[in-house]
Amino acid sequence: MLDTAQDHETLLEVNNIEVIYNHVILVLKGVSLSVPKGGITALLGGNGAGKTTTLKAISNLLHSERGEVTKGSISYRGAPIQNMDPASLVKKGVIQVMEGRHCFEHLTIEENLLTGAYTRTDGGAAIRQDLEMVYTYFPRLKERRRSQAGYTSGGEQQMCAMGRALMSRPETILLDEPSMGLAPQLVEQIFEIVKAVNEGEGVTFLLAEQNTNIALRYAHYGYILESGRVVMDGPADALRENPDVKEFYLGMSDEGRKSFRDVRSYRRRKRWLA
Amino acid sequence: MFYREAGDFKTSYRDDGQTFPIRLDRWGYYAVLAVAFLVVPFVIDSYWANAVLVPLLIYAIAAIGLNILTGYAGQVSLGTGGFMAVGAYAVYKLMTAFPGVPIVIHIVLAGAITAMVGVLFGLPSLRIKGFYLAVATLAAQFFLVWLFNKVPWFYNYSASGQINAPERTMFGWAVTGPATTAPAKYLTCLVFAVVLAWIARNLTRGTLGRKWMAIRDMDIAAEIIGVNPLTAKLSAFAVSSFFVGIAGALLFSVYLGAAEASEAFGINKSFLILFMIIIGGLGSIFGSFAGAAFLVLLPVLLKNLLVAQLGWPTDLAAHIELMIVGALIIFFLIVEPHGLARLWALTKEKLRLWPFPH
Amino acid sequence: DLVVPNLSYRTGPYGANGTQYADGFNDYFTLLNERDGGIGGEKILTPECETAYNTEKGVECYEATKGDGALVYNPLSTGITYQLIPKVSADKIPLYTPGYGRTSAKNGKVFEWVFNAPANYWDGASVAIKYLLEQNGGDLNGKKIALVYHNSAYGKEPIRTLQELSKKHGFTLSELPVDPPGQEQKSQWLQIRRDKPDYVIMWGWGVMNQTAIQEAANIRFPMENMIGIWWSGSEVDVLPVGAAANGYKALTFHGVGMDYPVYEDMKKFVIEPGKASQGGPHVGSVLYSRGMYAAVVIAEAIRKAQELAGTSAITAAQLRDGFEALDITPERLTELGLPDFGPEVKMTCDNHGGSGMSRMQQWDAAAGKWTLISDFTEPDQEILAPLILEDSEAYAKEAGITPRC
Amino acid sequence: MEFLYASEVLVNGLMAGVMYSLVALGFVLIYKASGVFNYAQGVMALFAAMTLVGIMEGRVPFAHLLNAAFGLHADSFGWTVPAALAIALTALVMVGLAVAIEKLVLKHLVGQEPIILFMATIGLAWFLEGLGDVMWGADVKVLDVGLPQGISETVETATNNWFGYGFFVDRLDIWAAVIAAALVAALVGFSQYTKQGRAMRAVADDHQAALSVGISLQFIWIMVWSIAGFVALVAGIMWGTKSGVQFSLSLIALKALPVLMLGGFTSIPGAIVGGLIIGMGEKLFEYFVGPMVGGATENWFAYVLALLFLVFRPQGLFGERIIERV
Amino acid sequence: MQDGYITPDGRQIGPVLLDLKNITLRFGGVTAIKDISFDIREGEIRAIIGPNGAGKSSMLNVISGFYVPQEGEIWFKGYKRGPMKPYEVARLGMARTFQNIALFEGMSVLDNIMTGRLNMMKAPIWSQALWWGRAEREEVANREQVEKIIDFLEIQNIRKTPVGRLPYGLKKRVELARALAAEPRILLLDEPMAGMNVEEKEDMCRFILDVNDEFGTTIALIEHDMGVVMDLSDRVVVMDYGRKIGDGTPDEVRSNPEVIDAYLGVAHE
Ligand SMILES: Nc1ncnc2c1ncn2[C@@H]1O[C@H](COP(=O)(O)OP(=O)(O)OP(=O)(O)O)[C@@H](O)[C@H]1O
Ligand SMILES: Nc1ncnc2c1ncn2[C@@H]1O[C@H](COP(=O)(O)OP(=O)(O)OP(=O)(O)O)[C@@H](O)[C@H]1O
Ligand SMILES: [Mg+2]
Ligand SMILES: [Mg+2]
Repeated sequence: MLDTAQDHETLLEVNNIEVIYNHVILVLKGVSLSVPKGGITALLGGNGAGKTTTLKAISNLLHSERGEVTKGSISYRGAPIQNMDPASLVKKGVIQVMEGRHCFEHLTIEENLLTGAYTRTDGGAAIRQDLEMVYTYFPRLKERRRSQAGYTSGGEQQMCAMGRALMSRPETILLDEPSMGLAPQLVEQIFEIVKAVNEGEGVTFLLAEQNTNIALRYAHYGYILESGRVVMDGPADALRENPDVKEFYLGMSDEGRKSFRDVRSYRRRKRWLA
Repeated sequence: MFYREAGDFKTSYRDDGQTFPIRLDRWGYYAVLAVAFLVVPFVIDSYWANAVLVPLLIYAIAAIGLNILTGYAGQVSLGTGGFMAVGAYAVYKLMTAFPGVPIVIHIVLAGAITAMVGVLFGLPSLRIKGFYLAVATLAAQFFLVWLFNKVPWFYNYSASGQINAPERTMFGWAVTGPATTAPAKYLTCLVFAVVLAWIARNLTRGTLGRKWMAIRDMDIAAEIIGVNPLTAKLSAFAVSSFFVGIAGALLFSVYLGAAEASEAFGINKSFLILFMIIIGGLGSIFGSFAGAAFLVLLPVLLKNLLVAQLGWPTDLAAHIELMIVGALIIFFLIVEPHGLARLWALTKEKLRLWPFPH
Repeated sequence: DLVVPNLSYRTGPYGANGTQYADGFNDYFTLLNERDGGIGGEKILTPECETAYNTEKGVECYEATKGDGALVYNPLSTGITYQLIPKVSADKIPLYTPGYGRTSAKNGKVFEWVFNAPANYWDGASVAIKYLLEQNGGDLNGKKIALVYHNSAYGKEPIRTLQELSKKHGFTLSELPVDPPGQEQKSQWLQIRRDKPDYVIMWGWGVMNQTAIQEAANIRFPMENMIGIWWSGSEVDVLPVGAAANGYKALTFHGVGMDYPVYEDMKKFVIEPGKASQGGPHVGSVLYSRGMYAAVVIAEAIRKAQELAGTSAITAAQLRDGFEALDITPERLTELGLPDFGPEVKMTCDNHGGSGMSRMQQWDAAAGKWTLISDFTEPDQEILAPLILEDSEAYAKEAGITPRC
Repeated sequence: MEFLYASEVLVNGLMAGVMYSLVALGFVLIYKASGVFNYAQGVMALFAAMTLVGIMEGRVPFAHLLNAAFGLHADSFGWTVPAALAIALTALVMVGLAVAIEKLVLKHLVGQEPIILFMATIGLAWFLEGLGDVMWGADVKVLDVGLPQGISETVETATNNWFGYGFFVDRLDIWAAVIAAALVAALVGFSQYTKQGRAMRAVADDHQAALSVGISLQFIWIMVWSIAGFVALVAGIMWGTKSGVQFSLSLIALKALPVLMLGGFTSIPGAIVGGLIIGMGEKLFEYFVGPMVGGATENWFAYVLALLFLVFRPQGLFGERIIERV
Repeated sequence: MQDGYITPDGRQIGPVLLDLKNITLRFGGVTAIKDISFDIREGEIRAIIGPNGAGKSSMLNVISGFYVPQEGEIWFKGYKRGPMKPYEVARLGMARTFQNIALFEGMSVLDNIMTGRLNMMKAPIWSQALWWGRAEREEVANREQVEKIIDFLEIQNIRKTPVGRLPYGLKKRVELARALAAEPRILLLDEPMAGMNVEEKEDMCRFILDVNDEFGTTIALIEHDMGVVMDLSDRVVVMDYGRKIGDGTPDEVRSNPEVIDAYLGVAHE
């Protein structure tokens, strides 16, 4: 595991970016992040904080949603990547797993996985091998390999999207809500996979996750976003111990976890930034 | 700076649901109506009436009709020309069979007849969706035109199959036939356009409109939350065809005065009106007017510019006009895929923030 | 100046045909302007407006040009003609539709402002049958004739006449509509191949013509037994088919080719100085000649009107009088440098359609030109007159017109 | 005898259907690769055919415009180009067109709804129609690349010997059938069994997701539009040979639509089978029922026939199942 | 079957509202649901859990009439339900949310929620066309109800926003609002809390509990967050590979070895 204290080469650097949708809706108001090589960085925050937007800004997928980065810069290995098209970015080794699965409905599960290997040039055998690897990670996918992805269950599609990204043998994976809709033991498993891939192959991760608890358990470093701004960042361990984070993101009060049934009064969200 | 909704509070849900919740919009709208009714009729000449305003209003009605079906209910139709033909032939048969009845009633009845035909051809929409449906509506287009061409009863057995609108008057003014004056034509169409736009607006902001939009956005979910797709889709076909039928009736009786099914109501008409709503904005009444204005005015403007001003040969001008209109359509789609109406709304949104950038 | 708008179409499905017609129309007036300084000292302006064969654009063109003192319209489209008939009647501007438009407009009592001399569709149908009668020694009994027609108002025009004629002459008529544009005519021609009619009469326009001729050649239908109306008998219809079109016949109401003295002037004043419409690529073609013929008739009517009105700057209403007093004799045609180019045209208050005479031409593929093979023939007025009366009276009743003259 | 006539109609219907299929194929390709219903396919066929004739006859492009603007009299270079070379050159022009379309239109419309893209292709159709006319003139052009036309005597004598009645089959149609079969075989192989084919189907499903796995929309679209341009050229050659190269050629798109609908928008074999069914159906209907109802039924009957099939299979005979889930 | 039932924590729960008997659902070769029976009682919160692809969503689809099971019977309010279209089922008093959010993206939040009340608005078309009489009255009356729900779910400030622009979590909330607007007897929720953080989940739980308390709405809930399931639900059904492998109170389920094996992985708390 990567020691956060160690000084590591910064792979991806997001510098004070601003994102506007439709020319009028300002969503990110100056977000800066840096993702070290070989690390797992978590991006946390509530609904609408701008996690997805940040990831899409990095992978250049904003364009098709009529959003644009109006200020700031993004660089990968020191080179600016703002105006690169997503395909070349994937060739450079950055791949994104999008929120909401986005499987290719009409393709079978296996074909979906194979499209993940689209940019690879290391031959059919290696691709086959990775396919088997994905199937060992997600046996459920193997059972459904011949089904059209559109007809598989929500969780199966999530596995498919993850598997597809793994197939491209990337250097950096941007994961948007990988645990969404997955059964508990699978959530653990996904993060185990993340960890294994990270440690075994040195793949860098930037993940946006609502499940703060587990994200902070696996991540090395975390950023907390709120209303389009980074309100707190720090090593994962430190964040876990922060009382605010504990209360608002981990659902723990001083007496430990309390029952959802007992939250009798609506708590007003405390804002770091008024 | 002047465009603000701040301070414009609503104290009842009724006010909040009105068509133009922002005061400035409302005034603008009244001003446009006042000019349209009180000024234009006195200054209009037959060129402006016949070449610009009358077709504009009639196409706007048809565009609203198609917009209800395609923009609100999500059922792409390429049968508009055919349905307009139904309106035209219905009004022709009614006019010649019952000369004593006021023409306005005939026109409305023609709309009603078209609505019934529309429902009939809407039936496949229960099974067929998307582009498959669009292509299927072409069956209506071709079949209807063929029918009006082949069955002499529809054109009162005239030698060539053309229909001609006889003269009919309202309040002593001719509104159809050769003696119709420009203001009479214009006002007839204007009244229909305004009333129908108002009805369309009411329908689309109410229960029926929500049903249509639900079906458009996600038909399965709509069905699961309790929308009966059968009635929702068929009512969209009926209302839409009603509008389109009236447009067809006006096109034939007030505007052209003579028509032949395959020429006046061919497939090109269907495409033209589909263009209008896409350029104008799907799911927007204002957009229907904007789109109609765009596609009626642009060719006329270009022609005047290229031929009258620059003196180019007409054929070259016509070819280049095609290129320009085609390119402009693409350009507009790129700038704002949701049409002129959305462009207008975004401008307003920006104005509201002005002078702040966001 | 006198304004004669040219509502032409050089684009769209019939653009290839419309272009040639419009060129002929323009060039003749250019000739008059260049050679004679116009008519009676007045230059003729022919502002062109593109209709694309589309009725609404036609209306726009009409409205756009009528304010400039337009004297007469000639839109080369039956659809637009129907559109304009009520409008010109209200605006009191003549509409001249040689060989197309509304047939019963021949009745000047009802259609005061519409002229369609020298011949109309029903004349054409009748002359075609007459020609066939001649070929068959005056007897068509038991013969089979198929009509292949453009499925539109235009194409349906001859049906009534042919039905009447079939009763009179005892031939059987089968009707085969072709939907425009008409690139696919397999069914129609297989039917012809099976039924083996003796003759095929064709009422087509645009791509339908050449496809029909091609299909006829494909099934080896004898070309000389196929007769087109004048709108189905131009170079564009036969050239694409090549040698197989040899022998195809079509009606015409004017001469073709450049063997007329007028072309000497045309060359000198129009073509060589580079004033020809579009640079003159179509000079002398069938449709060019027809456009020119329309211009000749209009020019003669203007001349007549000037004579009657005693002024050179005539109005549209005076031009109507000119049309109604028009008499283009063979001598006059010779004077114009167009000997035997068209039939004698004589119009009166009640006859706006002239004599209805037309003649037959035949395509010579090897020489690449049309040759005239019959003289001007009169149609069978016995059959046509009552039909015209019936149709025009129905219109009068519908539109509330009291016949004049 | 009646039966023989009907069979002749049937055979010719099948042949006519193949001609429709040639146009429908182009639609299918583009739909499969981008979910775009490319209305401009018909105009592309016209444009390709015009360009081919223009190159073969050595016409000066934009002659009319140049002449009008600069008072020139340029019409022809005065040379002629052999058909094979001209076809190759035209194919290159179509590739150029594909690149231009991607750069100027599609690129800016990534992720938009299908109807918007459909609309853009109509805009494109208008533009190309105008461009074709300005470039090569609006006159009727004769296209002759050496394909034979007219009744096939082999078939006629053969059938005469067998049945006592010589069938009419156009030699051009026989060629069309051969070419169509070859095209379909090649295209099916490409789209089902290659990586690019799979990527193409992925793009059709979800532009964003395709981008996110590194598929270059630009490349896929240029590739597919180029292939569709080539298919349009083939269709243009066949139809242009049959009835001359002029505006109406673009309207054959309307004959291809029912074919497409019946076969399924996403199926290449569907385009062929659909064409055969439509061609046969409309001809037989016109033959048996047409005379009773006044004829000219083919246009609408093709659509009604397709509609009937759709009521039973809403995605067309071979189309991909429309996924309906919540 | 007894009328009334007391949960271990002492809550009184009513008679059986919805009874599913031997449901089997197949898609071609895949059997999504194999012979499952269970019931849902009036006023209870009934959770359905199971691994991915177990058939939970399919079960909800069967209940709401979107899928028609090959075998089995569905009894609702004591009557056997014949073959019914989904919209007819909705009119019986069932509302639901969807796993993959199924909002009407082109409409505003307000309009989306108003669609929940469509079945209560019955003004004739002419009244709607003229916006006069019944149509207008109904519009205002229903709008008031909807505003109550908007207040309840604390989404006042996005009332007029097109839903397409909303972030995931808010969309889920709007979906819940739409379902509530229909004033259903039984509310079917498919992973209402996926993609939310703890704080937001707490809010959602609150809403669900309140609906259940205040209106006595019966709730069927699919959720993967075991904390939520165990805390909220009165009874839990566990599915795996289309079969039912457990049914009972949270505590019973939690200690069921088969459930631990197939789903929980470890004994949960
Ligand atoms: N296409 C769009 N147009 C307009 N606004 C948008 C668009 N997409 C997102 N937004 C807005 O941007 C803000 C941030 O959204 P984003 O999806 O990045 O949040 P998030 O942190 O990923 O939330 P969640 O956890 O719910 O996924 C939200 O307020 C949302 O309304
Ligand atoms: N319409 C369909 N056609 C074919 N197979 C289907 C269909 N709907 C569901 N399935 C299959 O049925 C099984 C159950 O799916 P379902 O969506 O009910 O799972 P789930 O329990 O909701 O899983 P998750 O927790 O991942 O959402 C899955 O394997 C799925 O692939
Ligand atoms: Mg997100
Ligand atoms: Mg599910």
